[in-house]
Amino acid sequence: MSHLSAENVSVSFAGLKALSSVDLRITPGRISGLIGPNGAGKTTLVNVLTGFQAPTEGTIKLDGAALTGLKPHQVRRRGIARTFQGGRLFRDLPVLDNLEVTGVGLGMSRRAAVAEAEAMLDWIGIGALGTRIAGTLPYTDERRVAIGRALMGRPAYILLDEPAAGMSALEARELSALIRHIAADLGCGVLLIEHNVGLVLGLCEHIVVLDSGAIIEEGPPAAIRDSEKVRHAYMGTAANTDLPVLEAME
Amino acid sequence: MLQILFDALSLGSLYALGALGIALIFGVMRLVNFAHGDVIAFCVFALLWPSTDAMAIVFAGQLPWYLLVPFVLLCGAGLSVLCEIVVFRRFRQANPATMMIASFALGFVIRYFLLMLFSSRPKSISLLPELSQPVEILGARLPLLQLITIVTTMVILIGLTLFLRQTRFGLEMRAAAENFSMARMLGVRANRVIMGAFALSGALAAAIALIFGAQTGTLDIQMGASIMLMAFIATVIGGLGSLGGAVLAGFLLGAASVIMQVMLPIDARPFRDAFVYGAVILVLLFRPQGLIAARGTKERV
Amino acid sequence: MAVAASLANSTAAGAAAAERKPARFALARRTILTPVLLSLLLLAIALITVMTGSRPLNQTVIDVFVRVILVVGLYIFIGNSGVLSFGHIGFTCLGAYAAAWLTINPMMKRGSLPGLPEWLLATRLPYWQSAVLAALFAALAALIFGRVLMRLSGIAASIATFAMLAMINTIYSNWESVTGATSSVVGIPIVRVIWPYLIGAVVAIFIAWAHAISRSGLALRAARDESTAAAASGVDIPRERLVAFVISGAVMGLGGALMAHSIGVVTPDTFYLGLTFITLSMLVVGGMGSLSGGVVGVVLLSALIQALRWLEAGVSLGESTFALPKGVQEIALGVIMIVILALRPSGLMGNRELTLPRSSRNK
Amino acid sequence: MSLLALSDITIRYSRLTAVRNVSFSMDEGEILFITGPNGAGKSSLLRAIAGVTPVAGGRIDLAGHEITGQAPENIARLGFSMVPEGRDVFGSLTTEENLLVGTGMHARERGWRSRAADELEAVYATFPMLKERRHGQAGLLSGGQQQMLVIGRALMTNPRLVAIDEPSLGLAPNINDQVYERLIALRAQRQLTLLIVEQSSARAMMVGGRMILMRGGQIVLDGDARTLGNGEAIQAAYFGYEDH
Amino acid sequence: DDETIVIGFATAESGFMEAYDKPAQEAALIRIDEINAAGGLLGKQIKVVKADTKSDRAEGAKAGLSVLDQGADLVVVSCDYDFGSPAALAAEDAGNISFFLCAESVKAGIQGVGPHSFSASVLAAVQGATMAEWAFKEKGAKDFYRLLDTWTAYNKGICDGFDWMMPKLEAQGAKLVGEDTFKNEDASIAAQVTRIKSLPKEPDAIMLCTMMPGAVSAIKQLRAAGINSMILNGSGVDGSYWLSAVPDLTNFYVPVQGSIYGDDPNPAVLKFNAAYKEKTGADPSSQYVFPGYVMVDVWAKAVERAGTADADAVVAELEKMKNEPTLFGPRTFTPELHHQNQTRYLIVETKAGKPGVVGNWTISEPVPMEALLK
Ligand SMILES: Nc1ncnc2c1ncn2[C@@H]1O[C@H](COP(=O)(O)OP(=O)(O)OP(=O)(O)O)[C@@H](O)[C@H]1O
Ligand SMILES: Nc1ncnc2c1ncn2[C@@H]1O[C@H](COP(=O)(O)OP(=O)(O)OP(=O)(O)O)[C@@H](O)[C@H]1O
Ligand SMILES: CC(C)C[C@H](N)C(=O)O
Ligand SMILES: [Mg+2]
Ligand SMILES: [Mg+2]
Repeated sequence: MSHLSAENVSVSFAGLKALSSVDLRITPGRISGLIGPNGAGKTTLVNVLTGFQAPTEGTIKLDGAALTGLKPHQVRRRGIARTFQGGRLFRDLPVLDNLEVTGVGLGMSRRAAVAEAEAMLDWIGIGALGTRIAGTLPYTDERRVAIGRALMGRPAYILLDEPAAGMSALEARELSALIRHIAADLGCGVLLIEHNVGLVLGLCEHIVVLDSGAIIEEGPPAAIRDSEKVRHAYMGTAANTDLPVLEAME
Repeated sequence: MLQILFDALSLGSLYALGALGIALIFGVMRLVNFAHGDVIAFCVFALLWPSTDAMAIVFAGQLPWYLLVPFVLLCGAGLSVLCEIVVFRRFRQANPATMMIASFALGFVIRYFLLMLFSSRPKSISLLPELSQPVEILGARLPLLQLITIVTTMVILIGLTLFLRQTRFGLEMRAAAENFSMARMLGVRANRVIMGAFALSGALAAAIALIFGAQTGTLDIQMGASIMLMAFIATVIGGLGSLGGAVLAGFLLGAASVIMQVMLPIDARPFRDAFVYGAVILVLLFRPQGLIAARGTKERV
Repeated sequence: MAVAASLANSTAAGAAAAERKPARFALARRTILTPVLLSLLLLAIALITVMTGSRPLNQTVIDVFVRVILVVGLYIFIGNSGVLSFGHIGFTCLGAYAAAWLTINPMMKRGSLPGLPEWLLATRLPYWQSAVLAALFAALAALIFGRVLMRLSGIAASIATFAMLAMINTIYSNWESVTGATSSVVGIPIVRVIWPYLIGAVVAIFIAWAHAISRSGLALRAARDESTAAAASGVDIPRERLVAFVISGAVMGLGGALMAHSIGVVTPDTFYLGLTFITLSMLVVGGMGSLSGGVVGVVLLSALIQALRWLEAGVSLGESTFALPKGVQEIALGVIMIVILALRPSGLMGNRELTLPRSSRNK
Repeated sequence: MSLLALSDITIRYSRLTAVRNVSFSMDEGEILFITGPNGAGKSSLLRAIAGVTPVAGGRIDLAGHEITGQAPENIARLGFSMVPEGRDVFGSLTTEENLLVGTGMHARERGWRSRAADELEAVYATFPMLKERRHGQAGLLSGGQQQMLVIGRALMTNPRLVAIDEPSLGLAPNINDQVYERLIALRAQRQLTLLIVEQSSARAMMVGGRMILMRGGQIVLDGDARTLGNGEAIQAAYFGYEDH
Repeated sequence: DDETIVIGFATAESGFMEAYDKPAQEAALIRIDEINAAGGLLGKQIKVVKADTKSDRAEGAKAGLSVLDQGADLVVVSCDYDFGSPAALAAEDAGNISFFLCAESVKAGIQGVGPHSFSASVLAAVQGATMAEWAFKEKGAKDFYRLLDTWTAYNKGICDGFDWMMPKLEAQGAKLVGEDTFKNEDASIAAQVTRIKSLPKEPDAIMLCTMMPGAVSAIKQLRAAGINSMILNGSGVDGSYWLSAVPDLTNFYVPVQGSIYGDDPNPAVLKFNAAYKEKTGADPSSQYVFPGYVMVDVWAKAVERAGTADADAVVAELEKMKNEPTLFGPRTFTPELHHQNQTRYLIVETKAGKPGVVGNWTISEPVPMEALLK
């Protein structure tokens, strides 16, 4: 079966061990969660998976073939997309062109890229933003554009780094519906990094918990929610999960 | 051998001083200040009385050194601060290319202003002639001036580093450099800080002007330009924002130049600069962040 | 619920895309007005000049057209990549000397440039053929330098391009038998008709436009804004930069060749810092984010310079003549540039293109 | 007299009006949450108070001084401290240098060095992770670590009023709790006034205080956080239509 | 056109070249005034038109076209070959005569511009050759060192003349003990100085092929390092305006066409200097004022002899001039060379900071074309 995996990945930065022997597997159509305290190594793991950071040890494999050593754009061309913790939109370009760039980067003609970009914006529900200059968008819209950009060319995998940060519970709820559709309708394998625990618990089939670069727990949402280790290292009061609101709405 | 070392050090010192002046401004404003060379020229011409005759009419140039040096330093600092207030202040939010062209245009204005007052003719002056005496150290004979240049550069470098590292002013300056409006939100009086940096940079330009004037005896409107260019290169290969790097690279460029001059066969010697610039490209390829990458030039994803 | 509703009747993005492909050449059709208008502007200038019949004005306008070519060449690389290049005038130098090598009378060449290879010594081409070859030669050099330099970005790339310029300059200033070193190379046929220069400028404008709307141009502009995200979007940044570098190198080479034919002499120091900064200034003052910015920058600054020269030479106001003192022209030019930049930090055109008012859609 | 008073504030970005005639005031020691959907103008409002975004109309008063149009550094010197959205850490400075930048404005006062040292220890106590990285380059910190840093930095200057644009942004849940604990403690200790843009109504409910809801650049609701946070009213106000 | 004869100056009135163009142009105007006062040329007054090249080549071409448009019969172009040639080419294109004010490269003439172009000065190579031969013959210099500033063709021209002369002197016992190069704008020539100092014995003479402003810097650094050899130069460093930079400079030699120091053996030169001072308010600053005067002088003679200002006729007359006497030495033009490849030079020695004429020298044979075109 096809999959994207990190095997035994370690990363150190001048003495600081950001990841130690991490294994992770993402499969198409499935939403996996990655949570953990600040500085646990979540973003670093995404960087390793997408070619932005060379692992000190270990390999990245796509369907069993090693990806290690590929440049970010090469990784993207193999169908592994990501978003960033900050928006990192092309601020001077219109929203539509933001999406088109990925199309072009993947080798589409501009004509095809425009067509897909327009369809994609509509699909996400932000078709009206097409001509706005990306740099003037408010935070939440930025996030959605970033997701749209990553989805261009229908990647097999998409890695979302804190897509709900700064969203209200209600906005997060829309986002969660969107992510579900990405997995179900587009068949993407999704890796979701979030500090909104309610969102992660509600969406993911499988959750991995990192702490200080190592996996301390993994399993289905229920198991994670009940894990004493996770609660101790990471969870806080209910105020952080916005769970009551979410549950009330679903 | 030792002689060559001193030759390299003294040429390197000039570049290093120039690089410091540029790195300081780049540090606070992300501005590559192409007017720096013209500030140097201005300081040099501050020694003379305006006249378009071939013969120079000496003005400040005949003051005793203890008055002359502060006077020229003040001229440099003053002009530099004036440039900040009148021009660069309006470009705080502008992109680097715009600022650079503005600085170039400003340099142009200063240059033609000098040209109007002094004509394009290079002027000659005997500046601090006592510094042309040769002295002997460790068996190498070199003009006293070279020695003074080397020592001054070292002292300035150490002083400046301490100043920026250890004082509040230095910290605020570096913070303002990185994010101007955030620094202001933290109560940093950023305009003053930047003016301070310009004053320092102008004083450094003046120091170069003095050394250059004393060494060559020639005052030429173009003279700042070539130093400025080398200094700019030194700033970048040293590692932008790293003052130590700028100085190191300045010395290395000086050394490279002197060593090429000594080593190359006569027919290849005119191509000396091509080799030096080739080396610059190589250094950049292997260390794009510069020899001493300043903190913060590394960006994480 | 709002979201569910919007998603319910939407098909997967790919499928939707197939139905909605825009018309062929839609983008080209939407944006072609810009190069057409710019060309018409230049044509109008040329026609007026020819009508006045003044030889100095003719020469001035030829100069303007050559600058247009150079600045457009700069725009192709700098405008799209955001990397400030100090080295492009090096390609102009290569183009100018190539044109000299190809067009000087073989007799003279044997005397003044004996180091050239025999086939080149024997060649003598018409200027337009040599201009094309000069452009290709510059492009080849850009390809070779670019393969190395385009790995760099930001200010390191700027300095590296400058180092390239300095190397070219040093070599051309000293390679006696091939370039005549610092002394002027003469015998280049002088072309004093305006049309070839106009054609050159129009060709440059259309090349720049075609590149800007190409996939490569878009990818490069994205990388300019956010290189990390561009890489994550599949953009091979060094490659796209190289493409622009080579194309712009060719245009700069073309400009160099025409420049050689407009003055009739070449020396290495014509193609050094002075020209570098003048052309960069024109680009930035016009607005380096758009093609129109480059062209408008050249035309307006040149007009300004010319106007100041007239003032300096003296204009009669009724009884009295008014003349600026010598040197004030340059000072005024510098001051005006600073003022323009202070008021419009992204240049006169901002990042917009020249179009007719109603079709002012952003490209 | 109120510590902060905004009257009739309007903010424009070229054609777009982001904030329209907004007025409110805060008393010393008060805690005020601002919430509202994407693009409501919350961040713009905070930036206007800080003096980094110009206002197109209206007047702002802080601690008895009119600060409309004042330079940011002067506003900061009146005791206003701000954590902007999207963390502006000084990436090239070390963690500790970041924390110290703002303390310079007290350099005229006696004993400021030792006070700064105390504050530093207090911040490290709240965020031990920062202490571990105190001499490391701030730009290399993880997203959440940077968020801790900017919150800590805003507290270093001993402000009277702290404005935080989305404190929870990128923070792990337990850290987020700690941030609030610390803020509430400071409020109790030194009458610190808090102006917080917060998307989590659950959080606002838990902490209590006053809450303003903005939409389309205007204030649409103003009331007690505990009662507003849970109501139907807020949902309706949020989307601008009655539930369907 | 029928009433006047027009001389067009396409020269630099601003920028870098102005310092050279302006004085020579003033001298030319003095000669023009003299001619006009004496009744003009062919009975017509000479009218002067001007266009500023701004020390820029592209502007130079425009300036040339501009004076042609104003009907110039003679186009006077910038002193330097590189800066003057665009305007000269414009004149050549139009079939008009052009005269470089003081260019000293062989290209300033037939070899560069074409058959209607002339230079009013003397070849740089003659300067190098003159200094070498004079130093050997008159001062007994044996060991020569050659230091070339690669900046301009003028500098190289001096050294070319020196190189052509050296083998002849070597046959008589002279020796080239070393050579080196530098760049005019070099901030320091310490490395070059060190190379000279490491010679087993200080050379008798250093042939310094350079010009302003780098020359001053080089001389100062040589002396500051304690090198006391004779320093031989081209005419480019003539003038006392820079001597204050090297206090008490001694053992320093320059060839000049005429002396500005009040000691020229020819009283007519003294008269000219006075006229120049009267016109401009200052003494000539270097010998480069003189060629401007010579230029109008020989051209006017040719026009008178041809009986017309028509270019081809005037060229033909100019080419007949052989050792035509002028205030500043004899002048010769031939159909092969529109420049001086052998002429009398005064030698100026600077001693304890005071320059003065110490002799004159004419090289034993003209510098041949091969040496010039090398
Ligand atoms: N390039 C780098 N150089 C040095 N240290 C780094 C670098 N990148 C990450 N780190 C460190 O590695 C650790 C893991 O960082 P990472 O960004 O992966 O954390 P994270 O789990 O994404 O945290 P957060 O939830 O706060 O975003 C942190 O301590 C961080 O400071
Ligand atoms: N620099 C700017 N230029 C142009 N428009 C801007 C700029 N900054 C903000 N805006 C616009 O102003 C409006 C208000 O934005 P603001 O960032 O204040 O909203 P917000 O309430 O903070 O939203 P969020 O919850 O997403 O952070 C938005 O429509 C936004 O697009
Ligand atoms: C003024 C001189 C030094 C210039 C020289 N005559 C030349 O031909 O360039
Ligand atoms: Mg992270
Ligand atoms: Mg906001």
